[in-house]
Amino acid sequence: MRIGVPRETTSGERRVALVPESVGKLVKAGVAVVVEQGAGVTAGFPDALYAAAGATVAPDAWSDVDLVLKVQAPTLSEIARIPSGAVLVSFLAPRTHTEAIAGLTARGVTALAVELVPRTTLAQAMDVLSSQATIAGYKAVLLGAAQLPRILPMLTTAAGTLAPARAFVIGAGVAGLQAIATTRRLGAIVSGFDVRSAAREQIESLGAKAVGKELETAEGAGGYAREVVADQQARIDALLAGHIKEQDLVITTAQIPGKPAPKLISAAMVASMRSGSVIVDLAAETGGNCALTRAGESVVIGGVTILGPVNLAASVPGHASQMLSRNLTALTLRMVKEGKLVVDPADEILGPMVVSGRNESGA
Amino acid sequence: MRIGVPRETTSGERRVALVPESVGKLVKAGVAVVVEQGAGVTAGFPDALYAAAGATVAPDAWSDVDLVLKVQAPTLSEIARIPSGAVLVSFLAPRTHTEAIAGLTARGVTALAVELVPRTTLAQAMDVLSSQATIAGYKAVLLGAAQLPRILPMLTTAAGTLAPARAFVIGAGVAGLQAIATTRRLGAIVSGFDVRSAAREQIESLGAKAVGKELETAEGAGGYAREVVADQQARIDALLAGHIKEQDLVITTAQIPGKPAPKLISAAMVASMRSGSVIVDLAAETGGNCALTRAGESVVIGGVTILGPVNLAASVPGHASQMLSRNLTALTLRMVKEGKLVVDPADEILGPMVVSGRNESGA
Amino acid sequence: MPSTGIIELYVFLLAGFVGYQVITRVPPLLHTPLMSATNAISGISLVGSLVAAGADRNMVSTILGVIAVASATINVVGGFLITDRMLKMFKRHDQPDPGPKVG
Amino acid sequence: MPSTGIIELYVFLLAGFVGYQVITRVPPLLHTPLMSATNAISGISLVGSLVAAGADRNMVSTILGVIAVASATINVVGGFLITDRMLKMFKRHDQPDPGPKVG
Amino acid sequence: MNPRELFVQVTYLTASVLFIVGLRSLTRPDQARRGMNQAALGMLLAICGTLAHHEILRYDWIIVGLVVGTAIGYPLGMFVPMTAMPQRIAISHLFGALAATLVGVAEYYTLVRGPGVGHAEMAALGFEVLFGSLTITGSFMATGKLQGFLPGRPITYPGQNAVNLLLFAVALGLFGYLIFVPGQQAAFYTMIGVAFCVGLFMVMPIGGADMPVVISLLNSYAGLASAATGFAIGNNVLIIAGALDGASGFLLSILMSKAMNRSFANVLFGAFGTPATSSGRSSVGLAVRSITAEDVALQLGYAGSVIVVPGYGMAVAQAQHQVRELAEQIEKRGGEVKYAIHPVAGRMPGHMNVLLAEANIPYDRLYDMDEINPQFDQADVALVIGANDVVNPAARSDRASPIYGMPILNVDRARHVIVLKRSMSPGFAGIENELFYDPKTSMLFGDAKASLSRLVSEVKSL
Amino acid sequence: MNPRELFVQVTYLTASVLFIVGLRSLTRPDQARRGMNQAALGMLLAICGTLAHHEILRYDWIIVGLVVGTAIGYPLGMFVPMTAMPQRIAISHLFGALAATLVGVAEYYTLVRGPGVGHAEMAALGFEVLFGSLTITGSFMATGKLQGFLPGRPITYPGQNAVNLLLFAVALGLFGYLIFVPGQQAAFYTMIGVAFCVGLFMVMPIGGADMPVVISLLNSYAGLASAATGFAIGNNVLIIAGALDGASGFLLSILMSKAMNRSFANVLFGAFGTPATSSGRSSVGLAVRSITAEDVALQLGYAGSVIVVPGYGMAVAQAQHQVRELAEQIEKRGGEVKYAIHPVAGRMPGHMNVLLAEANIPYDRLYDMDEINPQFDQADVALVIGANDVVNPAARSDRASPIYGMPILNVDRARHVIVLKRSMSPGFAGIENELFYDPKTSMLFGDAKASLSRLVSEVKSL
Ligand SMILES: NC(=O)c1ccc[n+]([C@@H]2O[C@H](COP(=O)([O-])OP(=O)(O)OC[C@H]3O[C@@H](n4cnc5c(N)ncnc54)[C@H](OP(=O)(O)O)[C@@H]3O)[C@@H](O)[C@H]2O)c1
Ligand SMILES: NC(=O)c1ccc[n+]([C@@H]2O[C@H](COP(=O)([O-])OP(=O)(O)OC[C@H]3O[C@@H](n4cnc5c(N)ncnc54)[C@H](OP(=O)(O)O)[C@@H]3O)[C@@H](O)[C@H]2O)c1
Ligand SMILES: NC(=O)c1ccc[n+]([C@@H]2O[C@H](COP(=O)([O-])OP(=O)(O)OC[C@H]3O[C@@H](n4cnc5c(N)ncnc54)[C@H](O)[C@@H]3O)[C@@H](O)[C@H]2O)c1
Ligand SMILES: NC(=O)c1ccc[n+]([C@@H]2O[C@H](COP(=O)([O-])OP(=O)(O)OC[C@H]3O[C@@H](n4cnc5c(N)ncnc54)[C@H](O)[C@@H]3O)[C@@H](O)[C@H]2O)c1
Repeated sequence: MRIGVPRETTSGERRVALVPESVGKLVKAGVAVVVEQGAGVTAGFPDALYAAAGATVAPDAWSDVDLVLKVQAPTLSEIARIPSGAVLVSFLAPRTHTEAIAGLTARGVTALAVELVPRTTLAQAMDVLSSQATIAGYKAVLLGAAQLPRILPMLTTAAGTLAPARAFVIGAGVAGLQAIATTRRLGAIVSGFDVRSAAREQIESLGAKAVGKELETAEGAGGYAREVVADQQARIDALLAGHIKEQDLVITTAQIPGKPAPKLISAAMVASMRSGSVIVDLAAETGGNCALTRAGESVVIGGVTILGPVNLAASVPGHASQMLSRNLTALTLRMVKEGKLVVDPADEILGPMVVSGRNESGA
Repeated sequence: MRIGVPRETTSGERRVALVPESVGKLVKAGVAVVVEQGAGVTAGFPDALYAAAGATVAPDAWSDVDLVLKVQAPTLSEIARIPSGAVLVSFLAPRTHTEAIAGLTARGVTALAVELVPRTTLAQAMDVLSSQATIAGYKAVLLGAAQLPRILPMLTTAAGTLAPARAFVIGAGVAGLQAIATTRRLGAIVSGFDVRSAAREQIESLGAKAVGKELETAEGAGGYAREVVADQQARIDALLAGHIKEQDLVITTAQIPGKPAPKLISAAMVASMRSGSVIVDLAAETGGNCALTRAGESVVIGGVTILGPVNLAASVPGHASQMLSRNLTALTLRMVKEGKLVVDPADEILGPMVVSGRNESGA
Repeated sequence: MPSTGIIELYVFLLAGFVGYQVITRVPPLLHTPLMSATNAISGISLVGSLVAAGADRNMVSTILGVIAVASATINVVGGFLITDRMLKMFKRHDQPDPGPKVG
Repeated sequence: MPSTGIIELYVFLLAGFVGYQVITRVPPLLHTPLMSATNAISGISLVGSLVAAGADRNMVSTILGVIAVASATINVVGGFLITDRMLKMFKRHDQPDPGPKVG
Repeated sequence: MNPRELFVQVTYLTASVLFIVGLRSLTRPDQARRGMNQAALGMLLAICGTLAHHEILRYDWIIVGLVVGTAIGYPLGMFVPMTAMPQRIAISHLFGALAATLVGVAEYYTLVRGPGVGHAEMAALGFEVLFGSLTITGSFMATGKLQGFLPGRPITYPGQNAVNLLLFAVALGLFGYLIFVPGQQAAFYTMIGVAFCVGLFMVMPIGGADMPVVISLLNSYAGLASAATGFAIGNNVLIIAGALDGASGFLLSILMSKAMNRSFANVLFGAFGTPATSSGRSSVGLAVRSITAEDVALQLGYAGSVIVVPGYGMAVAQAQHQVRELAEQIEKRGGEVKYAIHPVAGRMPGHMNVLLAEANIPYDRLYDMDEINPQFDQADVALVIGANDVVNPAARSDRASPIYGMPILNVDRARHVIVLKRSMSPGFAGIENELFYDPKTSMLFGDAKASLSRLVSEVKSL
Repeated sequence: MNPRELFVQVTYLTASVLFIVGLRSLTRPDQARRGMNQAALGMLLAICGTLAHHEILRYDWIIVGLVVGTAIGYPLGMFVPMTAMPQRIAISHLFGALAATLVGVAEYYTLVRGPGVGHAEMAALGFEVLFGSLTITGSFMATGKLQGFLPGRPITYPGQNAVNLLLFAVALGLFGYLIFVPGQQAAFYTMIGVAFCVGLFMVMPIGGADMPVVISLLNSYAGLASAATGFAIGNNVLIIAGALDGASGFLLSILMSKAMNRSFANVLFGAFGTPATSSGRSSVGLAVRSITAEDVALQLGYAGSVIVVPGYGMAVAQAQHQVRELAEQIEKRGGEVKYAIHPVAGRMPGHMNVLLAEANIPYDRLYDMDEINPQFDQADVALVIGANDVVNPAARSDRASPIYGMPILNVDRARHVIVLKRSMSPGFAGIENELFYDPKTSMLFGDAKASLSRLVSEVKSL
């Protein structure tokens, strides 16, 4: 069987689906890999490394492959290039991207949306959400810190004591926890908030302060949160309003699967913040946790900067690709049974990820 | 006596010479302070705070003052606004900025160049070089880290282990040490190099590795370094060539007072670095420690990004202004003798800073 | 001047005190060796048995003495040997470092 | 059966051993109180002096004994008092927290 | 004092000192062996001294006794497996007590037929045979139960305690009577008989698990009997050795009963074993072995290589700094410490890295799963700190487990496994962990930070 | 044994136990007072017991002695200032030795005139008076030198050691002779005279600084004399108390001589004081007080509030983690720890912050100079860790100093100041620091990390 790794064409996407190290692993497992010329360059992996690892570097990585590994969902024209009957694994945003899914189904392509990976212990090696959120959480702190008119750590110097910055992370999922860890590394006074009780304990397990521990929780299925009800929301609002106005750096990551991101920071809360404060809204892509967030833009209102970065992981392409590539390799190896590609719909991990196409494919 | 604090007009300069807190201190000491409208806004200090601290906020902070406190050297037109016989304290770059100095002398202004502050224990409270370099060293790391295609800390995750980044700081003065501290906080494997033996010990006092400890030192006067001789330079080159090619992030801060910055990183060394590596050259303003640095620009050569930021402290205007303001306040209070402004040329701290004008001024 | 009995009481008390002080400082992992060590030392009743067996006072005394000597000897010989075996296990193993390191 | 002198030797040795074990565990800052404490305890020679002074054996013995009683009493009384004064200094001071904290 | 007497006394004195020094050496595992050799030398001296004793007239019987004793003692010392240690010690108490009792009886027999028995002598002799005989039967019962030739389960009946107390009172009454009327031979031998019964009945109601406490107490009794022998025949070395034994056995039984959560009175008055056993047992019927911090410290302090496996529990306890402290202590003692970082340990990617970096643990001590797994074989101790799922062997072996197939850290390949956690609760995956029931595994229960702090002090004070 | 005799023996036995228990209590500062009360009770018992002794026939003289002794002892105990402690202890050795010697002489006098002196008795008596008398004059010399009524400086002359040894040999020779011929009264009294000289000459060459070692040794001698008295009059409580004393004095003198870097032989054979004194003295002629880790630990362990002043030395030693460990220990014991951060401590702005944050010390424990300076007054201990310039009082007082006018941390306002550094070398500014010569200051020399590690263990084991 053959795997195709096309070059990403989405603007700003610097990651690549497989890094040379993973190619080596797959080749050893008896799988042929075709990598499109220049696919890894933006992530820091020149073609030569791929060739050295055993891949075929070719201008075309679409034709004649059994499995296409990509980062971003293929465009309609790219979909047309996928051999019918092949398998596609990539981010697909299936809930919003219905057109593409329809296209894939039409072409008889078995498409697996990586964002649907179950969040179980066993699936962790394939969990692209976790791996990319890790990078995003880290990078969000760097962006926010660079934007601040102050430094994060406390310093006592001959020119006075610089007070430590106060950082607040809303939503302590994977990205949020990493943001907490990174702001703590940089010396800020860090607090965090989440609606899941496990997440509250996890905030403290990083040495940060969990606020709002007295508030009710809102746990959904599969370790995710669910939407909160109105009066609960009021209590959360009150808590956040009081806490946010003292913060220098706020990083929000709250998400609810399949729903727009909860609106947690109102314009009034923003107005209550000190001039120079910064909000980094990692939920910008799904509408933002802050009412004033504009995805992909930086907004300054009343001296408060609101960053709404999209696809942050792509801005750390080397490590992000490395992790993604490991995830996709684990996924691929799970599909390969005796040299053949088998997507078993009953598989506890693969099954839930399939969003289109037939049930089995052999090559 | 009256102090004037004009708004900075140099582009990119977001700092202000006095922050409201210091105004309060000076007012308490019996000194009047005039602050130009909007002088502190870019640093996060609106006029209202100045007024509250006891300053007069006026459209003009030049006329009728005995002392002008500024950040950047005044332009020729600004010099014309300084009352003759008054005192000016600001960065002046006296060695290169001879035209301005001449103008000041012509106007009979006693000008103190803050960059000439003696680097003694006693003068530390007035040491703007140290305070601004602290900020610059910190910020350089954030810039470099944000540019890297990888994260700095080591992380063992379900998607493989991300190796920690290797960071290397050349020149362990104030900025260099702060850069070392900050890269270490972020989890990189940090090494440092300096030609002064005290600096080598100081690198280790931050838990980083000092490389090239076996090389001869080149200590100058006043705690500064001096230029190195040719064969010594060759040994340094060899050391750096070997070490740099394994680094992900290089931050250079090497300076020699009154001389262009030593060229330490050659184009060949840059070429030897891995694609995706980043160099942040804090010596860009004085020519750069890297042969390829362009001040104020970001250069990408062979996948290696070379940042040549200028006036980095101004990009963290809040804390930078706070420290600068404390320094200038300490300096001012040293000049005030019984309500009068006295610049004693024999003073061990003030004396060396005077670059123009008469010897005494009373108000 | 007190009788020998009284002074021996002092000896007993002081020895008990010494024992107490020493034993409280023995770490729990050595409690088993300690038990077998005190056991071996309690073989000191051999001293009394030897006199009983060898004083040739009467047949009963001699016979009982001989059995006592045998019993006590078992404790002395067996006790010290087994204590030693146990204590051997507390030697340090100085073994080479296996495997590579990550950097 | 050994003479009383021999048994007393055991007492001496065991007591010395106890003393050694106890004293090695006294922390250095308490060495001064320790010195004055052992000094007070050494006033026990009062016991011998009392016999010399009160046994009414001859004039010399009585006079020497009385001086000895006085000397030993000085040690007992003075020694315990001063040890107690010293040890009083090791009480904890539980005082309120002065001043504000930086945040 | 004639030279021979002097020789005897010098050997006794030296032996006494050597015994004390020898026992003292047991406070430090690395000096313990040398110390025990000194004690053995002391024993030899005491024996030689005694052989030179003026009262000893013929050596033939003595030699018989010595030879027989050595012939039995040598195999008992050399070949008994370590696992049979408890019964081995119990039977040796039997021999010790037997020797003391027989000497007592011989002494009484001789005196009563000759010069008569003094009151003080009777007190010593009575004490000797009383404690000696109850130790004989008590040790016999203990040996039998442990070795399995007697039923191991507790044998109880109503009013048992009352009966035991009554018997003991009778024995004491006879003893008291004898002190006043030392010549009453019938009373003397009856007392021995009653004491035999006391020993039997005392140990009867006790189950196998509580035996170590009993053995220790018997040790103490045997020691007291020896000391009494010393008083009876005026021998200081016997008094000293007996007192050492008595104190040691007594103290150990207190310490052990504490470790088993029993009151001391409970131990002294022999009502052991009656309440339901409280030892931890899992739903699958396997036993969990809980361990004290001291014992863990000793294992770590003398380990050549230790692999630390941190998990979410370390994060919850924020124990990272204590982990480093402990590692420093181990390294100072020459041990090597590595950290095994499982990919999904903790609750976020790199969770362990963040914390260990905060504690300044050098990166080159951190090993990821693939690197470290082959190294567990050579590790003396795997120290699992608040990790659970990532060391759950079910992932390897139990196809039904929700984590079946996840690669785990092979801690169970290490020589010893020590797990620090607060309870038997499961981890994130919510499943039980067989590792905790592995015979190699010892559990140190408690908050990881607190446990580690204790370990640091303990290792320091080794 | 008649009831009176029994009473005496019981009191003696109880007293012995109480003495041991009392001394043992000194291992824990918080139990020490109670323990000493127990010892005092023991003393009372022993006295009462003795007064009931059958040999005592008249009480009038005894009462005189007791009253006189109490009259002198009470003020000596209650009003002597703590600073005069050394001479106070020295003079009490004089009294103790005097009592022992006089009892010995009285006993000899009585025996020689009556039943005659046995060899064993002579050995005990001789030992008693020999050690007693040299302790008398030795203590007298020590008291005089310390109190100042004799010249404090060492008095030396060529061949001094030979003379001293010779004198001692003569005394020993006489003692040996007496054991064989106990009746030789002339020899007895000559021996006393020679012993007096030995005591005098032994202490003569010793300077004031070395006196504590001598005093301790004399303590040991006085104890041995007491024990000898016990042997002479067959009194166990004397033997035990004397042995405790002897052991304690001996051990203390070894410990002290170690602390002063002298060999034990040097101490035993009295050749003290001859080499040039090595105690630290600054160029300005002030003395530096070096301190042991144990003592620092005790001060910290019992301090209510400690202010830590870190400096560049902490950074060089990378001791930040150990600082936190120590603080945790102090806090666990109920003390409060604050950190005083001087603006220019270290070598870069915020140097201390970076390191303390790395060690996870909470920000709210860090105080900057203006906040903390008023709090030093109430601090029990200021712990200066590798800081120098930032605590140099010259900045406040010495107009000529290059750092004059720089605000500093007022550590010298704290009750005690402890400085951890490696040597007396100056800091960055290259100037001497008077703080180190302050009588309040104690220096703990050594690498800060190593020193702190030791302190952590020591505080833990308090
Ligand atoms: N790394 C990730 O990205 C990630 C993300 C989400 C989920 N997970 C999952 O989390 C699990 C991680 O495994 P793990 O072994 O690290 O943790 P774990 O299996 O969750 O076990 C943690 C153990 O720590 C103990 N513990 C908790 N607090 C403690 C304290 N204060 N002191 C001592 N022990 C304490 C708990 O037992 P007691 O209550 O008895 O003390 C618990 O059994 C895996 O199942 C993984 O799939 C990982
Ligand atoms: N903060 C800044 O920005 C900055 C920048 C440059 C210069 N300075 C200057 O640096 C000085 C800072 O004062 P400071 O009190 O922090 O330091 P300091 O005055 O330089 O004194 C540091 C002391 O630490 C001791 N030390 C060094 N290594 C040690 C070790 N391993 N263990 C224990 N002690 C050790 C040294 O004594 P031993 O050798 O005897 O051990 C030394 O006396 C000021 O004079 C300041 O002006 C500060
Ligand atoms: N089993 C595994 O091994 C594994 C691996 C990775 C992640 N997970 C779990 O998956 C779950 C989701 O992680 P994720 O990072 O993808 O989450 P996510 O991106 O869906 O959400 C981010 C966080 O926002 C929080 N949130 C939602 N609404 C909120 C509100 N109104 N206010 C505050 N916070 C709000 C959520 O609780 C969550 O913690 C977590 O439970 C995580 O532990 C499990
Ligand atoms: N006395 C005080 O309290 C005080 C306060 C602040 C700074 N200082 C001292 O002032 C001095 C200068 O500090 P700075 O940060 O302004 O220095 P700087 O900016 O002049 O130079 C930065 C560093 O580059 C180094 N350097 C020069 N040439 C080099 C080469 N060829 N290779 C490698 N490194 C080279 C220098 O040694 C210096 O450490 C330092 O000694 C510092 O400790 C003293």
